[in-house]
This record gives sequence, C-alpha cells and structure tokens, in this order.
Amino acid sequence: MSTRALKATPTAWLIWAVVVFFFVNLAGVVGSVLVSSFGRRWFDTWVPDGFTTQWYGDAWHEFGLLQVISVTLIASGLVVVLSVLVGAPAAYVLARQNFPGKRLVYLTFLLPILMPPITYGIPLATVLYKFGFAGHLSGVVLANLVPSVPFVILTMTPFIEQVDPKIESAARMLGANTRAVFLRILAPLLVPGLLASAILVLVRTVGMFELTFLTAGPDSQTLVVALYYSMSAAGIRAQQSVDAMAVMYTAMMLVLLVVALRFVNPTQLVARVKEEPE
Amino acid sequence: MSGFGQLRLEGVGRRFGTADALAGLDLTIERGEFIALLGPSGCGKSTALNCLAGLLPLTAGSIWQDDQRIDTLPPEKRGFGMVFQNYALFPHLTVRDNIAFGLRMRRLPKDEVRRRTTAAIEMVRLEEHASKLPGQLSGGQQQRVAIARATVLEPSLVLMDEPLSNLDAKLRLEMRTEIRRLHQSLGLTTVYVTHDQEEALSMADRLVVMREGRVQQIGTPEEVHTTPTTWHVADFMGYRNLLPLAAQSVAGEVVTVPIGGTTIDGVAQGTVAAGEDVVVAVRPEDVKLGNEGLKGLVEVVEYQGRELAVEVVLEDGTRLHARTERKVQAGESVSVAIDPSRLLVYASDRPAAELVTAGLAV
Amino acid sequence: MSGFGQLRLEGVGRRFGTADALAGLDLTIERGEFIALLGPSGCGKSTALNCLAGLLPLTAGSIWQDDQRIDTLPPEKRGFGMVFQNYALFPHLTVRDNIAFGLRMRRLPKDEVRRRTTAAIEMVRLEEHASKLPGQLSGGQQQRVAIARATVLEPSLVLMDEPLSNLDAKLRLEMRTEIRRLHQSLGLTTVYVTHDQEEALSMADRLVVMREGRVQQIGTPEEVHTTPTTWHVADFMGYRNLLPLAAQSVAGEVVTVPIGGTTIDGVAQGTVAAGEDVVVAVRPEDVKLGNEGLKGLVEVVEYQGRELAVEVVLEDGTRLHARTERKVQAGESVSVAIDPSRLLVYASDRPAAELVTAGLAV
Amino acid sequence: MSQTASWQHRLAERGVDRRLWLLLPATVFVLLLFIYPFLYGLSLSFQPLKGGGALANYQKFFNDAYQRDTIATTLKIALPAALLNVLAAVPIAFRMRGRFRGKRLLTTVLVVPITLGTVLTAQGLLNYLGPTGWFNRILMAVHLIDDPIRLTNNYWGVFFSLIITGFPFAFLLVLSYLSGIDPTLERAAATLGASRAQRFRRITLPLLAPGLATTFLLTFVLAFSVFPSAVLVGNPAGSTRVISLAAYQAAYEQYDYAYASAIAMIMGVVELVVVAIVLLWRSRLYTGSTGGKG
Amino acid sequence: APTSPNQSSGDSSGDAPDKPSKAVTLNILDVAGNLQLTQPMIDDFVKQHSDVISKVTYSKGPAPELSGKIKAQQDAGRVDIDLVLTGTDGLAAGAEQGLWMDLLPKYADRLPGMKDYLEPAAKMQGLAGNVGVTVTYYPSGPLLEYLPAKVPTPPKSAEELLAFAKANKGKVMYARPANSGPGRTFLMGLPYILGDKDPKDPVNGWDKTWAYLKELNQYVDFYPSGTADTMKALANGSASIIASTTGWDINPRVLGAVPKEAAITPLKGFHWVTDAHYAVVPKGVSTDKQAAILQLLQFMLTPEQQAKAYDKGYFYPGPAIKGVDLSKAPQESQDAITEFGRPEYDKLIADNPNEVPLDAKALVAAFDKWDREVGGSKVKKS
Ligand SMILES: Nc1ncnc2c1ncn2[C@@H]1O[C@H](COP(=O)(O)OP(=O)(O)OP(=O)(O)O)[C@@H](O)[C@H]1O
Ligand SMILES: Nc1ncnc2c1ncn2[C@@H]1O[C@H](COP(=O)(O)OP(=O)(O)OP(=O)(O)O)[C@@H](O)[C@H]1O
Ligand SMILES: [Mg+2]
Ligand SMILES: [Mg+2]
Repeated sequence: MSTRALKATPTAWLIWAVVVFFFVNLAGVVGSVLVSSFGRRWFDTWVPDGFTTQWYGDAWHEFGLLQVISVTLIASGLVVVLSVLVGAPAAYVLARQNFPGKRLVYLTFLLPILMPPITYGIPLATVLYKFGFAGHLSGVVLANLVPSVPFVILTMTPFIEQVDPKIESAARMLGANTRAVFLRILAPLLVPGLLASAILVLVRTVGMFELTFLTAGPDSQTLVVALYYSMSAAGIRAQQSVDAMAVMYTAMMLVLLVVALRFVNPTQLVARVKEEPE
Repeated sequence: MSGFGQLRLEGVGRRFGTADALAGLDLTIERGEFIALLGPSGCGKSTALNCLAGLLPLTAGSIWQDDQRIDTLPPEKRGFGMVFQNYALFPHLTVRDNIAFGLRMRRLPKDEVRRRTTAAIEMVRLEEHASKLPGQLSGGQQQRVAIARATVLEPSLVLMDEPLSNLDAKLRLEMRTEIRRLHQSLGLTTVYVTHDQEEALSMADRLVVMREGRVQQIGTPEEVHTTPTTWHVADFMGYRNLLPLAAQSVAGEVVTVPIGGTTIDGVAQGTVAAGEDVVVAVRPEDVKLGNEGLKGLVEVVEYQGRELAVEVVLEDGTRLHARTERKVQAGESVSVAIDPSRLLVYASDRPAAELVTAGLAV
Repeated sequence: MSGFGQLRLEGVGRRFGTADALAGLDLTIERGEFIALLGPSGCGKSTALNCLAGLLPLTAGSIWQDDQRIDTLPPEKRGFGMVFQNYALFPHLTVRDNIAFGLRMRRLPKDEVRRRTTAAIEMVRLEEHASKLPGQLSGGQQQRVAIARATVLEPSLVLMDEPLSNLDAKLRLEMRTEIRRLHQSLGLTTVYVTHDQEEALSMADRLVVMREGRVQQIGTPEEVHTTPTTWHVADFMGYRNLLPLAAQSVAGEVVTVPIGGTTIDGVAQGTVAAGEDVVVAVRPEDVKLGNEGLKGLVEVVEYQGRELAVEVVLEDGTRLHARTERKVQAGESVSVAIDPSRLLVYASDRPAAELVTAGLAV
Repeated sequence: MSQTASWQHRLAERGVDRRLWLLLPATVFVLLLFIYPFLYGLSLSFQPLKGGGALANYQKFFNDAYQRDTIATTLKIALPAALLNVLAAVPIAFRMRGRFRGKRLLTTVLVVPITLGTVLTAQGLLNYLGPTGWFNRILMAVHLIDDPIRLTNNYWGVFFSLIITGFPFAFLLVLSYLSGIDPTLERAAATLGASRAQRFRRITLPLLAPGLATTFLLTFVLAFSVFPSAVLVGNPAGSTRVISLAAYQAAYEQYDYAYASAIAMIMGVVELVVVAIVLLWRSRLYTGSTGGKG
Repeated sequence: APTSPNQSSGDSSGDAPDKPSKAVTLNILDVAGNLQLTQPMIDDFVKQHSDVISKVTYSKGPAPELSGKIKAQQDAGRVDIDLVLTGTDGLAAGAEQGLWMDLLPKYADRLPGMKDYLEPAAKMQGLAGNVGVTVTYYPSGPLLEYLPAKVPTPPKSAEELLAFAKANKGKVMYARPANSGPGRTFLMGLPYILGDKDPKDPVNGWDKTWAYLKELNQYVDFYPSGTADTMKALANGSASIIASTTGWDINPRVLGAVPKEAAITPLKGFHWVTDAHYAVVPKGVSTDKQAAILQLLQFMLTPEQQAKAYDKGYFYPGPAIKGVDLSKAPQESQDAITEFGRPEYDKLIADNPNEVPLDAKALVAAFDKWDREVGGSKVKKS
C-alpha cells in the first residue's frame, strides 16, 4: 500500500504548500521569541548580541514560579476533569434527545461562553468569596468551570451525535448502567472528541486571566496572572523577560499537550475501527 | 430479576410521529417458551422487540413480568439479552471483549468470564477471529459475535432480531440447533424475530404473525402453517397462489369456486357466503403436476436444486405456482390437481380489483 | 466505460496482515452473465466483491475489462454498481435522495432523475417511506433502498452483497424475480453474493463456490448441485450427511462402502481407491424413509412446514439426516434407502479422526 | 395507574425520560455560578452611573459613533478570521485522514500552536513581523521590498494572531469530527459514480457540517472576544478598537462598571445573533449517527 | 467551605492597637511594580520585627482589575488582601469606589516619616487624600530619548520635535498614553511645554496640545501599546526619538533592552510631571493587621530603607523623603547608577518645576480624547 501523502494532486500540493508556509512563519514567530528570551540584548541585527538564561532566572525568582506553575497545573487539571465530568453528560442529553425546553437549556449553556467575564466576573467572585471558595484553588477552579463546562458541552455534542445509539442500546441490554455505558462504550468512542474539548478547556483555563485573577488568593495565582502582570504592570521590564515568561508558559502548555497526545491520538481510534483502505 | 413465570404485553404500542409502528400488541409469554415474531419487512417486529427490551419507550400499553410492571424499567434493569438486527457490536472492542462485556458488567470472577467467553466463542466458531475488531470481520462473523454476546449471559429472556440472516444455509442450520439447545438446556425464554418461515416453523413453540404493526395470528407452527386465519397470513406463510375469486356455492365448510374453466372445492376459513368475493390460497407444493385436473401450459421453469419451481397458466389465464420433481419444460402442457383440503378459502376484505393491483395472481 | 465484452480476474488476491482473505481468484465473467458467489461465512465473498468494485486495493493479481487493466482505476471510474452488505446508506439523505444520488452524479436532467427514482422506489415498494431518513427505516427497508440505489443506475456490472438477507420469504421471492428481470431487460452483468444456495441456484447462470479465500468450484447451478467437486462443496450445498468411511471396493465409478452393518454403493467423485479413507455425501432429501434398506431408529423430529426433518440412528450408531412427509415420531424404528446415484464418494483429504472432530456425522 | 401510564406515554412521545437527569449537574452548576452573577451584571447595566434612565448606558453606546463602530470593527476581524480558520482546517484535516507515515507527528505539530498563548503569539508577531523582524529582513535581503512592510500594530497583526491561535483549535476539532464519519459511505458514493470532489461535497461535507458549525461558533466566539492581541499587536485606538476593548476601558480605565456591563451585554447580543443564525442553520442539518462509530 | 489561612481575622472596626496581639501574616498585592523597590524593605522589617509580622505573602497583578477583586472581597465580607501597593491609577480607582480605609489623619502620628517627604512627593501625597501613603516617588518626565549616533542634533523644543518628525516620517514614537507611563507623561507634560491655557483641564484647556498632537500624528506611523515596544523600536532603529522618563531611561539600559549610548533630552520649558507609588489598606482588614501595617509603613519611610528605592534606576531616583543619598543605597544599586545614571539629572530635577499629574477623572478624559482624536484618526488615514 502506497502512502497517501505522496499521491498528490495539484490541490494537494497547494494545501501542503499553504501548510508549509504557515509553519515556516510560525517557526519564525515562535523562534524569534525563543531567541529573544535567551538574548542578552538584541537590537537591529539578525540574532542577539549574546545569550543568557538570566531572564528565566529572574522571572523564576520574582514570581516564585515553581509554586505558580504547580498551582496552574493542578487548577487546570481539575478544571479539565470536572468540566468533562459535568459537561459530557449534559452534552449527551442534548445530542440524543429532543425534549420541551431544549432550546432554552441550550441558550443557558451558550451564554457563559458568549458573555465576557466583565459582565459576571465580579459578582461571581463575590459569590465565591461569600461561600469561602475564592482566595483558594477551589475558587479558581470553580470560576474557571463557568465557561469551561459550556465549552465541553458545545464541543462534545456533535461528537456524541455521531455515535450510533444502537451501540449504547446493546451495552444496556448487556446490563451496563449509565455509568458503565459512559465509561466503557462512549468514552472510548469519544476519545477524539474528549481530547479535543479537554485541550480546548485546558488552553482556555491556563490562559484565563480575568476570572483567575479575581478569585485567586496569594497562594493560588496562576502563570497567566504573572504573565499579564509582567506584561502590563506599570514599571519597567525588559522585553526579554516577558519573552521568557511567555516561553515558559508555552513550554508548560506544550508539555501538557504532548503528554495528552502521547496517550491518545485524536484520529487513531476510528482509523483503527474502520480501516481506510487506501 | 432473573426467572419469571410469565411476561404479559398489554396493548403495547409505539408511534413514530403520526405513524403507528406497533399497535395494540397483546401477548403472554410463558417461561421457557420460544416465540417467533414473523411478518413482512417493516411490519413492526424490531419495534416490538425494542419495546420489550426497554430500548424504545412505549407510547401505549404496558408490560408485566408476573405482577411487576416493567415497561418503566430501564433496559439494564430488565436483565434481558438481545441480538440486534444490525449487530450493534462495540467497534472498539475485540470479538472476545465484545462477548465478555456483559459478563464483566455482572462483575463475575475473571476466571469465569474467561471460561464462559471462550465457550461462547467456540459455540459460534470464531476461535481464529477472537482478537479481531468487528470492523475486520465479515458480515456473518459479526452476526455470530452478536449471538454469542447476547447468549453468553444466559439471560432469563433472550430477544433475537433476525440473528441468522447473514449466515449460509449450513451454518444457519447449525446455529439454529445451537440456539434451540441453549434455549432448552438453560431454560431460557426466547423471542425470536425472523423473516424466514421455515426457521420460525422449525424453532418456535408459538408464532406471532404481524402485519402493519398489528398481530394477525398467534398460534403453534402447525396452526399457522396449515390454517392461517387470514389470507394475509397465508400469503406470508408461503401460499404463493392467492386468487381473488367469487364463491359459487357453500356447503358447510366446503366452498366451490370457479377456476380454469371448471370448478374446484376448498375449505372455508371463517365464514364465507355463496356469491361473495373470496381469496383462495394454496401453496405451490400442494399444486400437483399430474395427468388429470386443471389443464394448462408451463410458462416459467426455475431450477431449485432437487425440485423445479414452475408457473402454469390455466386456460382462463389464471397463473398457478407449482413445485415438482418432474423435469418439465417451458411450453409443455400439463394438468394440475389440488387437494381440496389444502385449498383455503377466505372472505375477501377488499374488492377484487384492488386485490389484483395489490399483486395477487390472476 | 459502460458495456464490455468480458471481465477477467487473474490471480486476484487480498491479504489482511498475514491472512489471505482472498487468494488466486481466476474468473472470467462474460457480458450479461449472472454469477453467484457462494460460500460459508468469512470465506472471502465480500472481499472479492470489494476488490472487483475497486474499494479494496488488490494485494495480488489483476483485473481486466476486455483489454484494459482496471484494477488500478478508482471505483467511480469503473462505473459498477454495488449493494453493500451493511447497506452503507447515506444517513443524511432521504430514501428518495439516496436512490437519486447516482443519477444526480451523472448530471441527468431533473425530470429523468425524478422519473427513474420514482420507478425504483416503486420497484422496492417503498413509496410510503420515500421521504424518511435511513435511520427511520426497518432493516429490510434499508436493504431495499440499497438495492434500488445500486440498480437505478443500470450500470454495466452490478455487484450485490447479500442483498436479500433481511427480507421475508415472500418479499425475497419477489425481489429475486425483480432482480432477474432487471438483469435481463437491461442486459446487465451481475455478480451476486449470497449465502442462500437456493437463491444462488435459482438466480445464477454460474456459481462460484468459495472456501477459505479460495475457489472450490465454478459451474452451472446444476453441476454444482448434483456433482460437487469436493466434499466441502457438497457440505455447503446441502449434503448434510457426510460420513467419513473407508472404501471397501471400487468398480469403475461405483464404490462400495460399509454402513449400518451392511454396505451400500455410491458414485466416485474423482479417483477413489479401495481401502482408502473416503467421505460419503448424501442429501437428507435423498435418504428415503421406507420399508426396506438400512434399519434405524428415529431420534429427532423437527417440523418444517410440509415436511419433517428427521434424524435416524443406524444400528452402528451412524446418524443420517432425512426428510419425509410421513408423520414419523421419535423412537419409531424405520428403514432408510439411498439411491446409489445420489450417494457421492470423495477421496478424503484428511484422516478420519480429524473429520470427526471437524463435525462430520458419525 | 392508567393515569400515570398515559402520562408517561405522553412524555415518552415527547422525549422526556429519566435520561434528562444527566442534564442536572451542568444545569445546576450554570444556574448557581453563572445565572445569578450574570443577572447582577445585567441589572447593573440598567443602572447608569450618571443617572438618566435605565437605558441610558445603551443609548450612550449607540449614540456615540466611536463606540458604536466597535461592533463593525470587531465583526470585521472576527468573522473573516473564524471563517478562514474553519475553511482552512477542512481541506487539511481531510488530507490527514487515512494512514501515512509521519501522520501523528504532523497532527501534533499542527496542534502545537494552541499552546502558544496570546502573549507569546503577540510577542512573536511583533518580533518576527516587525519592521526589523526576520520576515522583513528576509524580504529585504532578497530585494522583494525596499522598506519594511507594516504587518503589526494594525488589522493584520490581530488577524494573524487570531489565525495562529484559532486555526489549531479548528483543525483539531474538524479532524476529530471527520474521523467519526464512516469511510464506507464515501466508498458507496464512489461506486455510484461520484468523483472525489462530489463525494466530499455531497457526503462528507454534509455529515461534517454540524461539526463545522460548532467549530465555527467556537472560533468565532474566541475571535469576537479578542482582547489582549487587539491591544498588543493591533492598533487599539483605531482599526482594531474592538468592542471588548471598549468594555474594558469602561470598566478598568473609567471604572464605570455599569457602562462596561452594558457594552458587554451588547457584545453578547451581537454574538448571540451570529450564533443563533449558525445554530438555526445547524438545526436544519442532519445530525445523527455518521456510521464511523458503530 | 474551606476557611482561608490568610483571611483577615478579628474585628476591622475600631482603633488599631499599637501592636498586633500576636504576629500577623500579611498578604501584599503589588499592582505597580513597586515591590521591585520595596520588597527588600519589607523583608527587612519582617526579619527585624517577626513579633509583629511573621510572614508576608506577595502577589502581583495588573492594576485595572484590582478594584474589581477588592470589591468582590468586600462585598462578600472576606477581605484577604491586607496591603496594596499601587500607582495613581489604582489608588484613584479604589478611592472613587470607597475601597480604601482612611489611614489619615487618624494615624498620622504613627507615620512620622511622612513629615519628611520631599516637596514634590508631598504634593503627590496630596493626590492620595486620606487613604494612601506615598512610599516611593520619582519626577518621571517628559523626556525624549534617542541614539546620538542616529540623531546627532536632537530637537530641543516642541517645534523642533515636530520638524524632526516631519523630516523623518515614522521615526518619532510614543506609546498609547493609556498603556504607557512615558506616553502619558508626554501627554500631560505637553501643555506646560506649549503653554496651554489650563494644563489640568484636558478637555477645555489643552487646545495647543491637541493641535500639536494631531499635527505630530501625521508623521507617526502607529502608537505601540506599551513603552517596551517603543524602547525596542529605539534599540533596533525603527524609531529615532521616543518619549521616556528617568526610570525608563536608566533601567532598560541596565537591563540591556536599550543600548547604553542612548541619550536623553528635555524639551524647552518642560515641567516634571511627577509620579509616585502608594500603599493603601482595603477596608475590612483587621485592626491587628492595621497595626502591623502602620508599623511597617513607618519603617519603610525611614531614610535607611528609602535608600533601597534607588534600585537600578527603575524609579530614579525613588526615595520619597528628604536626605536620602545614593551613597546610602546598596552597593549593587550604586554601581548600576554610577554606570548608567546621568549626572545631568540632578540639575534637571533641581531646575525644573514639578507638577502633579492629572487626577484620575481628568486623565481618563484625556485618554479618551487622545484615543478618539489622535490615535483613532489613524483609521481614516489608512
Ligand atoms: N425512528 C423512526 N421514525 C419513523 N419511523 C420509524 C422509525 N423506526 C421505525 N420506523 C418505521 O416503523 C415501521 C416498523 O419498523 P420495524 O423496524 O419494527 O420493522 P421490522 O418489522 O423489524 O422490519 P424488518 O423485517 O424490515 O426489519 C417501519 O415502517 C419503519 O419505517
Ligand atoms: N479489515 C480486515 N482486517 C482483517 N481481516 C479481515 C478484514 N476484513 C475482512 N477480514 C477477514 O477476511 C475474511 C473474509 O471476509 P469477507 O468479508 O470477505 O467474508 P464473506 O465471505 O463476505 O463472509 P460473510 O458471508 O460472513 O459476509 C474473514 O475471515 C474476515 O474476518
Ligand atoms: Mg427489523
Ligand atoms: Mg460478506
């Protein structure tokens, strides 16, 4: 069997050319930041004058990044898991069933995504402070769940629609309760979807500045708060140190992503199930 | 929930939009019975099975297991097994895991799961394919996985939706025997949907013949086979010769009808009055080619293994399907005879003209 | 690409991983032929069809259409029609649109598309369901859509993978006739996969019997039915009685074998030598219950409509399947007779012990 | 008994059964943590800081061309960006089906930009596309241009950043949706004479469409609320003065939360209009099993 | 619900005792980059007075969202930020919403250091009303920064700057004032340089300034969204002259973001538009913590501690009180300033008048007007 990528039509060439162009420029974008973050000083030249890791060290100490990164990882991990746990069942119902009031429910789940945090961030933080959640990790997690749960619902719905309901019926007939149907049947079939929406939520959570800032306590700051601070706080900061922070942020996300993709490849599953003969 | 005395369906119905896929189904299933649901494509067999399984909520009626109402229970609480018409195998699990799934759900010990799974795989002859995924199986292999998956649990009630439709004759016979054996040895109760009358006749204790969502006849294989209650059932049960005629005279059960320029006698099924429109039903096997009887010409001959399927056109243009071991040829002129006791006469429920367009032979 | 003289498959093979699903298939299909592929579940029928359609790339051999090599062409360039075993209906299109799909692809005028689609819908009796989606159809209805979708195009070659497996007997008979009619009136060439020998026998001009990916026999229905070339084919063709025996003496074509304490004669298929292990094949229909012949006891009786399927145990323990119209009962002692010309004797390709475990009757 | 039964039957016909309980956690969650704060924000928007009737904030917004124009500005950025992201993702994802060597690597690499985050993207764009960045340097080195071209601190800077951050999302989602479609269907279409393009248009695309709609929505929503990049790589006073910037300024520069809420509400409503159109379209599509998963 | 270990405990009303009943933990939030200057002072205090403050947790965040966070906490009755270090913007935002506790004049006697403010720092303290305590101060700008190699004769007046811009299109650059200290200092400084009617009234009193900026705008390509971008543009040569301040002049050169050779020049007739950082205490902080904070603040206002505010020229000079010589600063700090500092600053600071910046409302109005009329006009142009 020949590999498909080689059997290229003109459109294929065009598409691959666009992809390559995209990547070359992307590499430029990322590379320039990376290089700059290690640059001692970089003026009007192709590469910096000298190289140093000083910016990383500075940022690391200034923000106590060890703590910040671990908080970020824990918080975003929790948000991902919880939002999938809460969101997926709801997505399931919305995908499978027509019931009176479905549109209203759908709208309710859409709103948190549509509404900028400005509208609800402060009152939300107030509520969370009132019940003693804010100021800790739990507050950060709960606040971030507000846009995340709907995100999971929205992304998962089409995936669930794709799964033949007969498969579920079969599982039920074999004595699987709802939980088992989810865990043993739907989850494996939905791996690509779960992964996609989990990554989506992860990225949003790690990058969600506003809600996190409003609900975080001194020991529950996340990386993005530090990053935004370094970028926009009054005062002077070398460009390179912001670059270094951004690189660390990206590196962390990258590790998470690569770990995620190590375990599941978004397209592997169905390809395994239904072989594409070409 | 395993083991019950009887299962009662009372006026069970299921509606899709405005169309009744199933209506007013009353049926009592005794423990240990083997019931076959039979009927033309789209008549509601799968719907009935799905309602029984709890996969389709009823839109009318109720289902009782002894004194307990079960139509409100979710499928996994009913403890029934089911073989789906399109198999519905778990695409991400191997054959072995598909079959073991139900056992695992019951949290049986690992050893037992392995043992019973292996036995089931052997039963359906898939030893070599045990670690394939369903997408890598042939149609018949998939169907066998579905059978093994449902029966390995030895559920109190097994529902099977055309479980053998993709198997070849030999394997089908074997699987039939296997299913009956399981049914008997495990004391299962089985509801079996099939489109194959022979299968239904040979396997079931009782048949339920359906048409357009409604039950037409319930009875033992012999009853249904020899005395269908309506001509629709007769039609379905292989009475390929259905003739819209008018009863000439009625004497007790014996009805005389005109055909091929002469008259023949038949047995009235239900009340038939002289002069009324009737539908006459007879099987091709009961139309004997011989030297006396109705005269006609052989028109179509089809080789069917041991026998020939023959179409004979009588002098008045009536076509009769017959089967014979005699090597006749198209164009030959023959005589056909019909045993009066095998000629069933039904009061017609529609004007003759309509019946003709409905495809009844003339 | 429509219309061709002949289609040649030369050594066509398809391998999945290390297993050959199809190997060395040589077959020449003449224009206008109706070929049936027959064989047990998993023998490679669908694989062969998919290779022919261009849906599975070959791993060996080539396919020629007259002088053009076509196994490298993509399916849409071959212009063949196909009915898939699992239907493969487009879930987002209504019945009507599914059927019209191919016509639209050919950019036929709207009117013609409508006309032909409507005709096809009528042919498969789905008028009432024309605007349903496939998910709302019963199994048999889906199958009929698949048939209509493939045949409405009147392609030069139609490939059908068990197209009638989900239909009831009556409808199946009608659809058979319909398919043959289409085949003939449109001058199509048809390759038809079925597991149903009767279907194959009654529809096809030639049968291709397969086993484990390889062709066993190619011949007319009559050839295959009356003189299977191997006992495997015999097995598949309904010779339910397969007995591993030893040839006692051979005289020309006549072979004498010991059975039930005495001996009977049969016809050698291929070369058989005295003293060798043989497999003896006979159909249940050819085992006649009468008053003379081999003595035995009726053990199992199965009602099968007009006839009974009976299992008779001879005095030496040999089991014979028979069919009879006589109302025998289990436990009755009977005699059975076998016409020597219907008793086929094959040289055995395996030791007797193995055959016994392979499930042959003893 | 029969009363409850017929009741249940009626419910069954309309699709109400116990599965609806699965909605509960999410619903409760959203009601508790979102609806109340949201209503608070909504009511705040009707309580203008400087008085003048409940709708004063809204009037203020719509009477001020400088503010009002932000809607158009935002749509002008968000719609093309979201559309491009989705449209570009489809052919690439389509090419990525099936098996070939290096597929996994390519997928991973295509998805990697997700991790970049707004800040790195912005910094990178400024560095790379800036007047003395590599991009301009290369173009000048090969004498394609004489003076650096401006690609940052304007519309294009924001647009590029939306592509970089949005495309991987779109790609990942589209690829996953695509993987759920049974390839047999395409094969069936092929035997019916459909060419590659026709199979794509008539079979794959319609089955993919609900997923595309969702993907578009998500990328659109992300693009519509673009904020940091509008400031960092855009021209926040001018061509990239997006509506969220207006809301931000009201809230955090002028400390007029009521006005900010009002702007944010307007923002939500505009989004909702787009979303409703897309959803309406989606609801007319076929959204059922696509065969790929059983 | 979990309870916070950092949550303010005890009563927040009533008078603060002299000393907390037991050592407290302080949560300090910095939204102005002030910790760079003051964290050593605070750490020093904790070291010396662990009976008052046992531990400090620092967090940093951007200023704008600050008031939202405090407001949320106060609405919920759980304030867990005890001390905020902020610039004028955060200070004003919180003051307007009444988030800050009045420290003055109630506790003035506990903060004797405040009497020693430099005169301009004292003026800056005036902006803080009763709520904030000035902790660091610098005269800021406006200054122009350039590379002598590229600009041998820098403009000395507003007119010359305009002429230079005209002659070198796109080479004069200042960041969007709302996002940039030097940008806003330039904006606020112009009315003095141009002799506008009312330098404190951007809407009605800045006719010349707006006209000037609009004219200058014709020769400006774009306004970056942060000072860092202008520094970078200067460094890589895409800009020749940018707006700057004392701190933004020295510190980036220390950090290597701008070549060491870069020079500065004021425009003729300029007034310093000063800047300062403040410490404020949100309402709701317990009296114990108030007591600790007061002690801490007084500690920070001593000359030894204030000397640390020289830093590396970050907020040059930095100290808010009189008589704090560079020689008292840590050695590192002295070295950096000796190398990168400018002797002419002493004279410039001594010779030019000081002005407090616009108050929050006027500043917002100025930003708004700038956005609409100067920055925003770019849309129509391109
Ligand atoms: N979801 C649905 N929406 C609308 N109609 C439906 C739906 N499901 C089934 N039907 C219709 O209900 C009728 C009964 O369907 P059912 O599947 O029970 O038939 P069946 O007897 O099993 O037929 P077959 O032997 O062909 O499988 C059919 O006409 C079918 O078209
Ligand atoms: N993708 C695959 N990977 C591995 N094995 C496969 C694959 N597809 C088919 N096979 C195997 O190839 C053999 C032939 O399959 P095929 O589908 O051709 O059988 P078939 O004759 O059509 O059977 P049936 O009558 O049951 O449909 C089977 O044993 C099957 O398990
Ligand atoms: Mg069915
Ligand atoms: Mg097959």
